[in-house]
Amino acid sequence: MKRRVTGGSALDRGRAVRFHFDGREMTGCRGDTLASALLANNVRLMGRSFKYHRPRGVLTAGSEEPNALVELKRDGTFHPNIRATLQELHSGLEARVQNCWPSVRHDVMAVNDLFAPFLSAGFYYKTFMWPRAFWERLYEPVIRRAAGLGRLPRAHDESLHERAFAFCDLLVIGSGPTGLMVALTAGRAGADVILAEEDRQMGGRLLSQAGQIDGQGAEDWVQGVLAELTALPNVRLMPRTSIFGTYDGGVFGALERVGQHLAEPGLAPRECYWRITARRAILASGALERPIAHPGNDRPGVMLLSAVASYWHRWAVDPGRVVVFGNNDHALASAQVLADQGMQIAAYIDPREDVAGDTPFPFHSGGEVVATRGRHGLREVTIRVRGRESRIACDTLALSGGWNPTLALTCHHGARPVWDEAIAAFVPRPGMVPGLEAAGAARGRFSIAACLADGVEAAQAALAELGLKAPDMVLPEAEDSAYALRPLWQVKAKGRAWLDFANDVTTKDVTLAAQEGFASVEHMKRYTTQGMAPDQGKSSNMGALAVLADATGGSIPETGTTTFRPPFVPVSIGALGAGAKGAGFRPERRTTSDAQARAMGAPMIEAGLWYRPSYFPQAGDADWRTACNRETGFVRQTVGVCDVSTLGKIAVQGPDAGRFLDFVYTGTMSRLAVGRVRYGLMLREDGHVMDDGTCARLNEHDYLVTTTTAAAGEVMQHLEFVQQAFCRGWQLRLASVTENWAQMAVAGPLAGEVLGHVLGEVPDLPFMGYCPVQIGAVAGRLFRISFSGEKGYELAVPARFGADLFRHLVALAEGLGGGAYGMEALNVLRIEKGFITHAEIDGRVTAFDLGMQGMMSSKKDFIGRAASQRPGLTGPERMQLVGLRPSDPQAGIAAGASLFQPDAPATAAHVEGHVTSACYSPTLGTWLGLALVVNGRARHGARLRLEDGLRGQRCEVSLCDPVFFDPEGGRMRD
Amino acid sequence: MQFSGFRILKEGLAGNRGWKPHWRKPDPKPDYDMLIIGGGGHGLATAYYLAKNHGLTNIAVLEKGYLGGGNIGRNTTIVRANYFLPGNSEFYSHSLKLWEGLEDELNYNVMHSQRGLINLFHSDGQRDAFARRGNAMLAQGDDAILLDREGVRAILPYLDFEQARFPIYGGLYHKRGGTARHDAVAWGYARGADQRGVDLIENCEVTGISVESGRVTGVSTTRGEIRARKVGIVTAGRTSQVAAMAGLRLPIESHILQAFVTEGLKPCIDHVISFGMGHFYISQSDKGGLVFGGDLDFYPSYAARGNLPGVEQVMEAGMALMPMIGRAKVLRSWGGIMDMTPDGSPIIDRTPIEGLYLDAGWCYGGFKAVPASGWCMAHLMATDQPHPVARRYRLDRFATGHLLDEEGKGSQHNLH
Amino acid sequence: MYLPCPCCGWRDMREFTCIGAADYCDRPEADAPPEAWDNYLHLRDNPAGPARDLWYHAPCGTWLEVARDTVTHAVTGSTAVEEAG
Amino acid sequence: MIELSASDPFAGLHLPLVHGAARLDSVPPVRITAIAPLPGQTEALASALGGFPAPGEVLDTTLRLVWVGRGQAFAFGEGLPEGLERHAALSDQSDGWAGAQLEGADAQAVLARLVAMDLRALAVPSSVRTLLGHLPLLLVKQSETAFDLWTYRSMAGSLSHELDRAMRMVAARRALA
Repeated sequence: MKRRVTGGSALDRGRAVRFHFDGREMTGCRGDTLASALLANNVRLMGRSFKYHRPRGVLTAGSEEPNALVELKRDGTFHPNIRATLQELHSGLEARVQNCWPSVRHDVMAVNDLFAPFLSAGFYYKTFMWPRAFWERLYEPVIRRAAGLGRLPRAHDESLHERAFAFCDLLVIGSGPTGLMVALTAGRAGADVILAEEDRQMGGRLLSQAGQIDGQGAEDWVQGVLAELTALPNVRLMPRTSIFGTYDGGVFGALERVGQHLAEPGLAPRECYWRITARRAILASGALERPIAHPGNDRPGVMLLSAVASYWHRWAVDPGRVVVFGNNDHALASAQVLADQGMQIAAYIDPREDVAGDTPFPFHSGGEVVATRGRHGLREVTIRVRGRESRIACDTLALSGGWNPTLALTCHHGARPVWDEAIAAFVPRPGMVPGLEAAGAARGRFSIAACLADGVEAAQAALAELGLKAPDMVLPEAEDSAYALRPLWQVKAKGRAWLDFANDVTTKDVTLAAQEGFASVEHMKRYTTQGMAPDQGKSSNMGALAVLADATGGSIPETGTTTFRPPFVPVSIGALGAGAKGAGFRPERRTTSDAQARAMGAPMIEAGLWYRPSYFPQAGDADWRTACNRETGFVRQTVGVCDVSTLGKIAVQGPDAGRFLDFVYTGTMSRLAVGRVRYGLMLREDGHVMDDGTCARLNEHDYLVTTTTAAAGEVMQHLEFVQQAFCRGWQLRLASVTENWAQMAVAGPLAGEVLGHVLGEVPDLPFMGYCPVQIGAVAGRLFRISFSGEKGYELAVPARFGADLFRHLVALAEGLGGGAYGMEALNVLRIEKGFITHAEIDGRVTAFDLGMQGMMSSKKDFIGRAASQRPGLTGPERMQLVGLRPSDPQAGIAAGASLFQPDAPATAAHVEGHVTSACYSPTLGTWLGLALVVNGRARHGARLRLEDGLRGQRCEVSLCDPVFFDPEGGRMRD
Repeated sequence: MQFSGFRILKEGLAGNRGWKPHWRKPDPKPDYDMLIIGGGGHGLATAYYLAKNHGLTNIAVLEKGYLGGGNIGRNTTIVRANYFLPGNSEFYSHSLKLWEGLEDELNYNVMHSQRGLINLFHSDGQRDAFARRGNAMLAQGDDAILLDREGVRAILPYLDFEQARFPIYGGLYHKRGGTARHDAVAWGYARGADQRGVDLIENCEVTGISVESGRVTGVSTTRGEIRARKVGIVTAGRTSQVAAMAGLRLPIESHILQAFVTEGLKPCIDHVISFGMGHFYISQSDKGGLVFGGDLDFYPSYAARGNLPGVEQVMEAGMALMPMIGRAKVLRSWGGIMDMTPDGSPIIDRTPIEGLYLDAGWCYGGFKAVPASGWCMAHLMATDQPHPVARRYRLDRFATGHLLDEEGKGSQHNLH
Repeated sequence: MYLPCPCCGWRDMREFTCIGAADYCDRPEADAPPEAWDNYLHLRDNPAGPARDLWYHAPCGTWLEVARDTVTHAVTGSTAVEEAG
Repeated sequence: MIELSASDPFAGLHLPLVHGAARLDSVPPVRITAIAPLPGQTEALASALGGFPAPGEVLDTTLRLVWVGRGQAFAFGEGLPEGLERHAALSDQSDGWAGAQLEGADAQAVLARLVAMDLRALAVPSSVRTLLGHLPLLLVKQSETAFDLWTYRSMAGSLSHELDRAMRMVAARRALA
């Protein structure tokens, strides 16, 4: 470690850590970040810039880093765009540079830099337009490959991620002098406090400077406060946690790095996404130092002064010969302290003419840095002092253009900060986000003493709002120096001066944008891409705004600010979507017969959240259709068994239940006899069909409504609404009982025999009848209903008995030559009968379209009645439900095909309708379809041409009644 | 000034000092033939085509902020023509054809990139619905290919084909679908309209609409009164407020749609992809950011920002579909305000007030419609007749029941 | 965002479904003219500012009208639909 | 005539699960009757039952009465008084719900991964209807370290999967500390 001095408060100097960077093995210390370890190993070149592929080194020591983004190996693959400044070193860490080829030192794309005059802001809007086809084929692929930063591996992200919820009285964001005092004050008051800090260590800037607090070293004071906070049970410390957004209702998004810094995190998540709900919050996020836009300011070795100080104090990184270029008192004081501690300050340059100091290093007031040299790292700077240029050899140029309060979180609700001329920066106003106030440097109070005092004050105000008594606090003594600066937004000299390092936006680009009329700050941002890189312009937006103001002749506050949008720091999609990969995306609903169906080899398909068997294969089946035909045959010829438990079941109970059902169904249910079942249609209030199903009257005041599987939730929500909004005080209650009952369809000519075995004796139940039954000791329900057109029953038992009932029924059916049937056969059976599903009820059809206008009672009001009478919802121009038969019975047809007149062209103007459902009917030996066709009911017998261009099918079909099989319905009634 | 590679070379050598503003910044005149309220994509395109197709140049676009600052600057940039209902199908088909010539038309590179759109489906029922859609697209003369699972895998091998909660059955591939650079569309139309003499007036908020005996006579603005014979309201996201100035109550409810972009990445997603089981769509911009979004936040809002439950829904869908993106980091999120109508389709029509026209209700599909919307709105304002491809976008269709409900969700505004 | 369920108190937005403006509670009489139904089903004031909208709290089954500001997202109260007007 | 045998909603899910300081086990089957008083009948019902729980309440009379939703309670256990149907809609829910108990020093930490509520603030005993991840949830707080978690029977697998995942991560974090 060539560039390491003694000390380093963050380091455990005794613990060497080996790691790899770009294939080279290096050694750091425990406590290093990747950036500090690289600097200590004298690696300054850490990446290439976005557009010109210029060599770049680290600028900052925090999450705001624009340059030092690397690819990091984790979970067996590389993760892109990892900030070297935030990534803690661990043994075995492997990182590599990104956005360069073949290597970071020799990057072919650096040729772009030579063409910079032609690649100015927005150049791409003006060219690449000819010839037209070349955009997709040539220009765009080249641009895409050149752009981007890190590579995203295509392998699934196998990292573990976690989401968690936390609640507190007071969230303190940042643990510098302000945040610590807030937490201490609120903690002593007994408030439920969360103190969140992005860094591994709490203390903020107190970790990076030498001053004294209460007569002890700043770091010792921090340790003392932390010891007290740790001992308080009502205070939770959350290090490594970035608050990334403010949302409504006191909600804050946060990202905690849990296992990211560990060589072996085990089953601990890489990151945890926290949703923190706080009654009050205090933003104590401090301030960020800003660079100065001078020619050549993007070379590796150019850093922020505060970063140089942090690397020196915390990580013992020797920056070599340092030139400091600052425009404020803080910079000068800082340079003096660093020099006292042994740093080689080669010179201090300050544009202010009226400052002077008794410094141990050369002091150039009225000076500016006008150029830099060094291909892969800084070697020399050129300064201009009162018109005279001279060169200074150096390794590091430390910039300090003043400080910007870190106020982004206060702007996430759309409010704008105000300009503070005294510090030449924007500061937050009170109340920009309800419940959140900024304190300390985050609102422009820069001295340590001011921060400590402001922290106490902010905490007291929050405690008062929380109804808690604030303790008496004695303010520690600390530095309270003034902060004076003269804004220097750009050094006007020959050469390119960078604003946005990450996106390669220079002062010239901003000036050009203004020249081309993009003078509004939003236009400038969009035209130049200023501030849109991974650092979101943290170090550059302010400077760009000032340059724009200069170019347009306006003041900075007149020119405005850009919009701050969440997240404040980039957050991985894996964390925000924690747990959703694979099966975790949505709950799985399994019927009681699920295990049995899987054991029988049935492929399970998704039906909403449910799984249902597609078909039950047998040895020797050629394909799924063999099984489907067999199962259809069971029902038509012997007996089939199907689990229909997924259909929604809603108990409607009470003296007004019938009246209520009359209001929600198109038909009348109140006159249904006890023990009888009726088919019903429910409409949406807009007059279209919502769902269909049966309604059984179990008792005088007890109805059971069934819904389709797909619409069960929607229907329940709808019924609750109708009841609560329009039926206030009616004597009825609703309850979903879907899950309590396992329900099995037993259908086919031999259905009665199977039931006889189960029940002992089959009740003499008419078609559409219901009665309670006993299966041994178990009370069940028997419905004589049919979705297949055969004699059929549905037998319901409490769900715990479902698995056993299914097993018995299948065995009994198999004994009679039948067996279980799945969704494929169920679909064939219902199409043969012209029964509809949501393939037909697609949300656009009316009862009229389905030929069910007769089910719309004219004697009462019901939901959807009025709107269904709109002129556009009935009439011959509507598409109506019909059956389809191909003229060639073996001509396969598929749902989704279009229908045309036999000789009409296959164009949109001539579409007559489309196929909604189709199958091969083994019963009838032909393909069948259901379709919606313009004026279809009046056209039975007509011949149309079916076109399925997607699948290359074309055939003649004839329209017919949708009930293909047993149109009189004798089989299910008898 | 004509833009070209040669021009870039010439200006570059001359220090880029010759570039001129892309459009003028005129002060409003007291009187115009026509006013367009709203300087977004639709308003600027309307002005452009009024000038270009109808020779009307004594017109002004009034924008309360900066041009292109509304939804045209805040969307996921998808361009497609994959609708299936008569009324939508021909309109979006027309729009796509205009997109295909837009760079030549405007002499502005809007980076329209026909990289292909794939709508995934996850059940037989969804496949059937997409088959219907695809066949309707073919009948309209547009392109569509039905991919099976293996067909999707060949193009998008990085999707989760192994453990997805809702397996991928296949996809509907629309090769001419793609993306465009959203801001450039606004700027291109602005520059084109300006060159033809249209006044584009920024920082000019309309505060009232003057109506005399049932006829519009002009507007009040923060920059003074402006008279006009005809006024078009093209203010998606604020339509209800502007229309209320003329006493109109509209079939529109405003909702937020959040969208997201990640940090820049090398090319990894070449197509536009939409997930069928959870609202999620994604593409990668030319700068390398993954641009993606999902469903509405669902509550009425004008706040242009969303909440975490909405964020989580989108991220969860992304992880369910393509787990590789777990490593990508969201850089920025934003919210657009959507005019949601009771059938999910837009309105381009006259209003009960003579001389007042409405272009609104784009729900969250307005970006791809920009060229055709401008084209048809210009036709309507110039001729007082609906353009044939927009004739079903009537304001009274909800009352009459001649609906255009692509989603089949019914009259609840936020379900479309 | 949290919403006050009249039954359960303040709950995370994720537990709720919003169906839009509370106009939907004012169902016209059965024989009302078509304009009344158009007004009820489709037309909305769509205010930018204080508004009332309809939400369903699925966990407990309560429909509620929420008083909310569509610009600031401030939530000021709620009433159970069953107890409203 | 056949005799049917019962099966457990958590069959095959390998309960109990123990990770670190949290343990998950199924709640033994119990009779559950949903009781929803008809409008105006709550008082009459309460006197017949010995009380009727307000939102969030758990009442222990001869049965355990747990508030589960808008005007609805579950009665856990046998021995419901006769004649309640005059005052309320009753439905058997014994088989509609699957219950598991999460217990241990880390129980709250585990639930903080899945439930968007501050469970510290709830009384003992009390009930809450909310979500566990995407699952519908009836949560009964038995103590500061024990929670009964009920969801629809068909989702028992997802319930235990979600909890298992959260328990493992909480335990792994403990191991880091």
